Amino acid sequence: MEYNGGSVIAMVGKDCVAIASDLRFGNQALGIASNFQRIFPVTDRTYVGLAGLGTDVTTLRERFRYRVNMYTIKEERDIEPQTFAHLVSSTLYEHRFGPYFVEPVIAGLENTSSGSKPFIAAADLIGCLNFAKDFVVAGTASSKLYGLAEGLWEPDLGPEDLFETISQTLLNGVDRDAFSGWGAVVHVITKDRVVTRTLKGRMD
Amino acid sequence: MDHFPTNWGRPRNDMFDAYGTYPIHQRPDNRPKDTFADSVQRTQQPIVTGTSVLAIKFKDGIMMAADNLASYGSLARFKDVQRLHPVGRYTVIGAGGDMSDFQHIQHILEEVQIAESTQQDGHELGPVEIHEYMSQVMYARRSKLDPLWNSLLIGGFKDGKRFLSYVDLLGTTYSASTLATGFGAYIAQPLLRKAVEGHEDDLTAEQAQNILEYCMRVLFYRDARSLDKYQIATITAEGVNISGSLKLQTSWDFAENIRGYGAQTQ
Amino acid sequence: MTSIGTGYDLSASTYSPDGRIFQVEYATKAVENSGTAIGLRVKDGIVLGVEKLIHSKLLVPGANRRIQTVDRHIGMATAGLLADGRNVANRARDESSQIRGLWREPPTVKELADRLALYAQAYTLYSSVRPFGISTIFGGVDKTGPSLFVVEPSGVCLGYHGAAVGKGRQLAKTELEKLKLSELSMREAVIEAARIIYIVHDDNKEKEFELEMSWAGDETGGLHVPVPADLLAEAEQKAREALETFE
Amino acid sequence: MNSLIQRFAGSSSGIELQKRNATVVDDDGELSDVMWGSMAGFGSLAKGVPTFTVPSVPDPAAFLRLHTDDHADPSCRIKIQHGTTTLAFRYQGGVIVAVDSRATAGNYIASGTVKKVIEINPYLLGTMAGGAADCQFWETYLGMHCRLHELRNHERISVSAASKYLSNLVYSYKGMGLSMGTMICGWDKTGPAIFYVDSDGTRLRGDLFSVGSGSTFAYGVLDQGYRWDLTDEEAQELGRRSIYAAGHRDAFSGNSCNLYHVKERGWEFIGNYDINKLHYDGPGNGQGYGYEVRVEGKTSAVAA
Amino acid sequence: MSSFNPYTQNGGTILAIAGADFSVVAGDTRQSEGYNIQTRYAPKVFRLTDRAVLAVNGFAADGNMFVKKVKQRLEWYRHAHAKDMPLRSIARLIQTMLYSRRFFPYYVYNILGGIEEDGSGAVYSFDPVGSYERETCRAAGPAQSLLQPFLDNQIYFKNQQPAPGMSHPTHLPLQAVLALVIDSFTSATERHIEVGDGLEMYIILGKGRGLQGLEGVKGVQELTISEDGERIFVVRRELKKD
Amino acid sequence: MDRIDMDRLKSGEVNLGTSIMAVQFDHGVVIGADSRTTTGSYIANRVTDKLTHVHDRIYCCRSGSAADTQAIADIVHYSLQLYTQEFGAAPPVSSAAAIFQKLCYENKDALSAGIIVAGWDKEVGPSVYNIPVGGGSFRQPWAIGGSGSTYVYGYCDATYQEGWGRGEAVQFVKNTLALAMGRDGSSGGVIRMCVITEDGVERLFVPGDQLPKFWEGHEVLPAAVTGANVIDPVPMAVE
Repeated sequence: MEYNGGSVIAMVGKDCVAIASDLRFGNQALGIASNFQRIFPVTDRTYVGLAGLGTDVTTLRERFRYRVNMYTIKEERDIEPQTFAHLVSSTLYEHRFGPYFVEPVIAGLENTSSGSKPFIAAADLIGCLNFAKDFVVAGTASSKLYGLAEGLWEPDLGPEDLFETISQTLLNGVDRDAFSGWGAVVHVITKDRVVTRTLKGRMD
Repeated sequence: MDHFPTNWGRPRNDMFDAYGTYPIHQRPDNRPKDTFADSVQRTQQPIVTGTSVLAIKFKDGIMMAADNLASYGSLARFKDVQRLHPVGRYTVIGAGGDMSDFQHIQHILEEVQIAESTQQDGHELGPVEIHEYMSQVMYARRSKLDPLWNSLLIGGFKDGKRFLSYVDLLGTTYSASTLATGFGAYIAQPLLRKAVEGHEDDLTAEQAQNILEYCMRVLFYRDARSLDKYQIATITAEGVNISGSLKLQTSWDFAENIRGYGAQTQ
Repeated sequence: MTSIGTGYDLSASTYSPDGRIFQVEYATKAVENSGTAIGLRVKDGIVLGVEKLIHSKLLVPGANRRIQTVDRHIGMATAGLLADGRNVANRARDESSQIRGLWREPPTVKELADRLALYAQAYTLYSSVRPFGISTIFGGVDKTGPSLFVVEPSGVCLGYHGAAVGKGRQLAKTELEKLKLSELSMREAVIEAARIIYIVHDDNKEKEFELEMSWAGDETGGLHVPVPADLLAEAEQKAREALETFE
Repeated sequence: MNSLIQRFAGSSSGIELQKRNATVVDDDGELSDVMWGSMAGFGSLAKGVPTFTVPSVPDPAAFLRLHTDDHADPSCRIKIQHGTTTLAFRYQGGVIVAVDSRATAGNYIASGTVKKVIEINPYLLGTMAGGAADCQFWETYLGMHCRLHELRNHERISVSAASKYLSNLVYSYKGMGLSMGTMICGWDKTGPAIFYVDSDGTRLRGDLFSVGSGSTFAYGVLDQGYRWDLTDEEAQELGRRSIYAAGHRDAFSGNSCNLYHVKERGWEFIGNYDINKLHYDGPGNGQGYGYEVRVEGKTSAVAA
Repeated sequence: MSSFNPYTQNGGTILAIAGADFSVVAGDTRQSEGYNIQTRYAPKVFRLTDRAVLAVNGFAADGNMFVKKVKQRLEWYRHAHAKDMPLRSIARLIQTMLYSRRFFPYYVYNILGGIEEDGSGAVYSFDPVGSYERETCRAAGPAQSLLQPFLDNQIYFKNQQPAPGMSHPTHLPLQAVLALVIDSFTSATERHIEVGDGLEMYIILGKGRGLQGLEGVKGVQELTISEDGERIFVVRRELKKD
Repeated sequence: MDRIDMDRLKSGEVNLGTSIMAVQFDHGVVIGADSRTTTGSYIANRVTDKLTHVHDRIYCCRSGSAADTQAIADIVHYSLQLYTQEFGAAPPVSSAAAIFQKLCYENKDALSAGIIVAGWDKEVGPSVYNIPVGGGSFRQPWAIGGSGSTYVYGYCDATYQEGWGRGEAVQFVKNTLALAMGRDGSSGGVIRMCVITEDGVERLFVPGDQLPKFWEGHEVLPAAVTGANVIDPVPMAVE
């Protein structure tokens, strides 16, 4: 986890979810790039963030894309975030004894009969899922993010408040982590659209 | 100087010395040494050991329990050992861990008490003083890396006040209304907390004894180094009373009809 | 004393030509100036009694005790320099604790007194030190039963049934000899001891005194403790009565 | 007490021994009178030789490593703070000392406000890399001895002598586990001077040093911009720019840059600069140092 | 050969925040070893003088012994100088005491809070071998990485832009600080197993400062000894016990 | 902590892998021991005397390192002589045990010694003290020690009764040791016993071929194997 660094967080709001990560790609202490993408869209309203080893992030992203596409072709519908979470889990568990060094975070809006419902989940590197009702974190800054989120998050935040909360949580969290930082990106997913913003973070 | 920061602040690893210039072992050592200094290994391991001690507060004072076993590895070697030791008129000290160290502790406490009594100023050591003294002794010994390998519970009643506290081989201390050492910390402590917390001032001696007996029984069922013969110490305004050996009533009848480990029925 | 002033008395490490060590004899004088201390070894225990002279009315009653506890079961009474008594008491406690540590059993009174005698004797050997100006009565009960020993400034240590040191020792000894010590109980011994102290005290020459008494034996469960206040009061009462008949 | 008496009086030779080994001991060594005084704990130093408790094991350094080396054993209990970039260089106008302010324990940034320049006295500065406590303690101690030197000799200690003193001091603890890499900077009769001293006992005189995990980045900037005849402004800018470079690229350096300038009449604190602000805006309100900031809109590279 | 390990970790977390003319030092009261809660009440925060409070965290036996020794040295200082040692001197004292065990460290993280001679609130934080720094706020212990970024955000206003024409306050009022401390510990209790049971907050108020900020706070207990100087209070709160 | 590190011997050290025992009866004690001393699996001495006199009425049985236990016994022997001088009386068994314990406890890191102290004194009569490795001291009516003892705890628990006289005690010791020697490879040889009473110390001896007999498995079938397959050797003819 510490080799390339990086952290991801997702939060639930009122009829919306947000997922955010930092942009640093490092080689241990050395910072290499400040534009490393580790959050990827799965469907229009589902995103996955992969914290961990850079090469595994890229590999898994492709694997997930393949499997999601296969699912879409077979089922002729978009994959639901919860279904995707299980897909992530089983993909990771296939490598139980030689795992990918990645902790995924999933955020999306579920289609239910009564409309859309926020969904977030996180998994450990062998696919143990954690369905939370408030927030999930992963990566080198996870303990810091937990502390902050526990203090800043409140239920039923609107999209803009949720954006502010997740941004503050992420920025302040990675500022106390040597291996995360160098800018951040936030996606706020609502019923109608996904707002993506890039944040100027500390560059040290 | 090693310029990589995560190596800083730590002593260098003398197994790795890029320049071969690192004279740790060539440093002249002028400390006084005896012939066998090299083979002196102060940190030992406990050998003849006692298991859990339990103690709770109740209405009139403190009640403590420990079984009579001193084990030698898995051998139940001595079955008539008293692990609850009265110290003066107000205090009982209960010990788990190495019994030879406990005997040593009994000896130094005896010395301390004689020193106190020869002052003839009418002052006697109470549980608070005994605990403070023992915590200093245990901490001093751990700081010499030559610990007294025990977990001690010290309970007492003096000047109308109950006292119950713990100290172990590291010098760690703490107090609570229920305490348990060794295996008891895992098995008996939750039971004791449930039964005692919030009722410290209501429990009668009889109830307290029942709670301890119940926990001793559970421990006997689940601690492989325990014995069904135990003693109870009661410390109240009347002073210290350590019971004779008590025998645990245990139940095994339910086992009679158990067959095999799975599907077997006969 | 024949050799006084001839320079043979300046050091404990010097003999006089007639084979005496004056410093030790002077130390004995210091003892003789002190209030009397007596010890009784009776059937079931020992009793120590001290005539503690009160040199100032300003002193708190009970101050400057001359009977001290050495170990649970052993006490000592001194006659002579008070401060030397304290030193010896501390030494005795150390010795006692050492014996205990070595043999893991309570020291006998004899063992302890022997050791303290060696200690006292060492102070008669060197020019740099002064012999102790005290005689000490050690009393207690041990596995051999009640026992009573006296250590002199010279380092001599002797066992007694009844011992007396200090100013009134002669009279006290005479009185002790009249008693059938081996048949007395501790309680009776307390009464007798108080009586003897009152007898030996010289009202005319001396100031006030305080009677200090302790005992050890069956009555005390083997512990050396002060005589209880009520018994002490009773003993003093009887002593005063006896005094009137005595004269 | 007469020792002969002790020897011959009974069998009590053991008593003294017993007392010495009393069960309850003070493990901070001997108590000294100065502990009562106004020396606030420097009591043990005033005696000349500080005393330390050493664990009673055959190899104390191995003991220390066992309990403080989170590199060999990440679950070790006592985590000592690390991480730094420090630099100092000499030029015609004196000495520029620049450092970052980050301390890390594992990947946690324990502090972003560490003072890594230790003000030994008005003419001497020491920098801090390695064990923070080692540097703080021994450089404070060095300050006391520099003052004693002044009192004894009626003149200020030379940078050379001060650094030699420190070097000898830490050398005497070699192998015990001290860790410090410091630059002692000052101005004495010989002009501006810098000495690099570390806990191995190395002591080097030189014009330009950088110490710490970020030193490679700092050296890059420093070497390329260094001349003897820099103006004061250029020199300060070079120091700042070098620390920024290290703070940017090195995960264990950053937060802010403290800049000092040692001149003939003593050192002067120039300022504290937020590395982040240097990245985006630069030291004044001019051009930011950041690569992305400088090339924004001018590069053909496409953002990912 | 299993060798004896003289250290253990007894959990819990401590926190201190300095205001303009006050400081708050807080700690939870749980003492644990591994998953075993040893006791629900073992104080980690100690009053040293009327204007200095020390919080210790790490190995409890070392911590208690260290506090005992610091108190002893402060007592001696009082005997020699007939006054309490100033805060910054206590800080230096603690450094030298910790450093004297450089090769056999006290496994203790210390935070010292109080009022300086100039009347300002101050917090000093130490590592186990004595490096120290004056700060405005500091969390230490197993949950420090949970608390510290939160404090950065709420006290230093890190990553927050002030409204145009406005600036962030350099010091927060007491009331806000107390609320933050309680929030911090309830958060840490949620996410860290070694934190919980009870919270003790020591509040040191500068000389002549009124009690503003303490009004309406339940269960305030004053611990001040001398009159007309700094005042010191303790407030206790329950935390979750699971 | 599950395994006790019994392997405390220095390399090449002579080991008393042993069976030792002491039993208290109404007016005395019986102590006993086997006679085997080993270095590794080699029997260095098959007729060792492990019953060591430390005072007129106090003996000890030694197990562990031969060198360590001999040194300890010598020191105790000296100390008890000193006691007699100082107190003018024979030392109690408790004090002898106390010195053994002190030595074993204070040097527990350097020593490997498990000792049983037994004897008679006029304060308490007969007594038996067990001082296992580590230096605790435990008074018991009967004590067993050494590597062989682990095989006979059950036998002792089942057999011992209070109020025995000398005859039963001697028989008990003899049987126990024979059983231990039968199962423990490090014990064997002869049984030596001492009966210590107020009147004196009496030595008893059981030769290795006259040990009490217990069940030793079925008799192995007669060895002579005859049959057609056996080819008798044919002498070579020289002509």
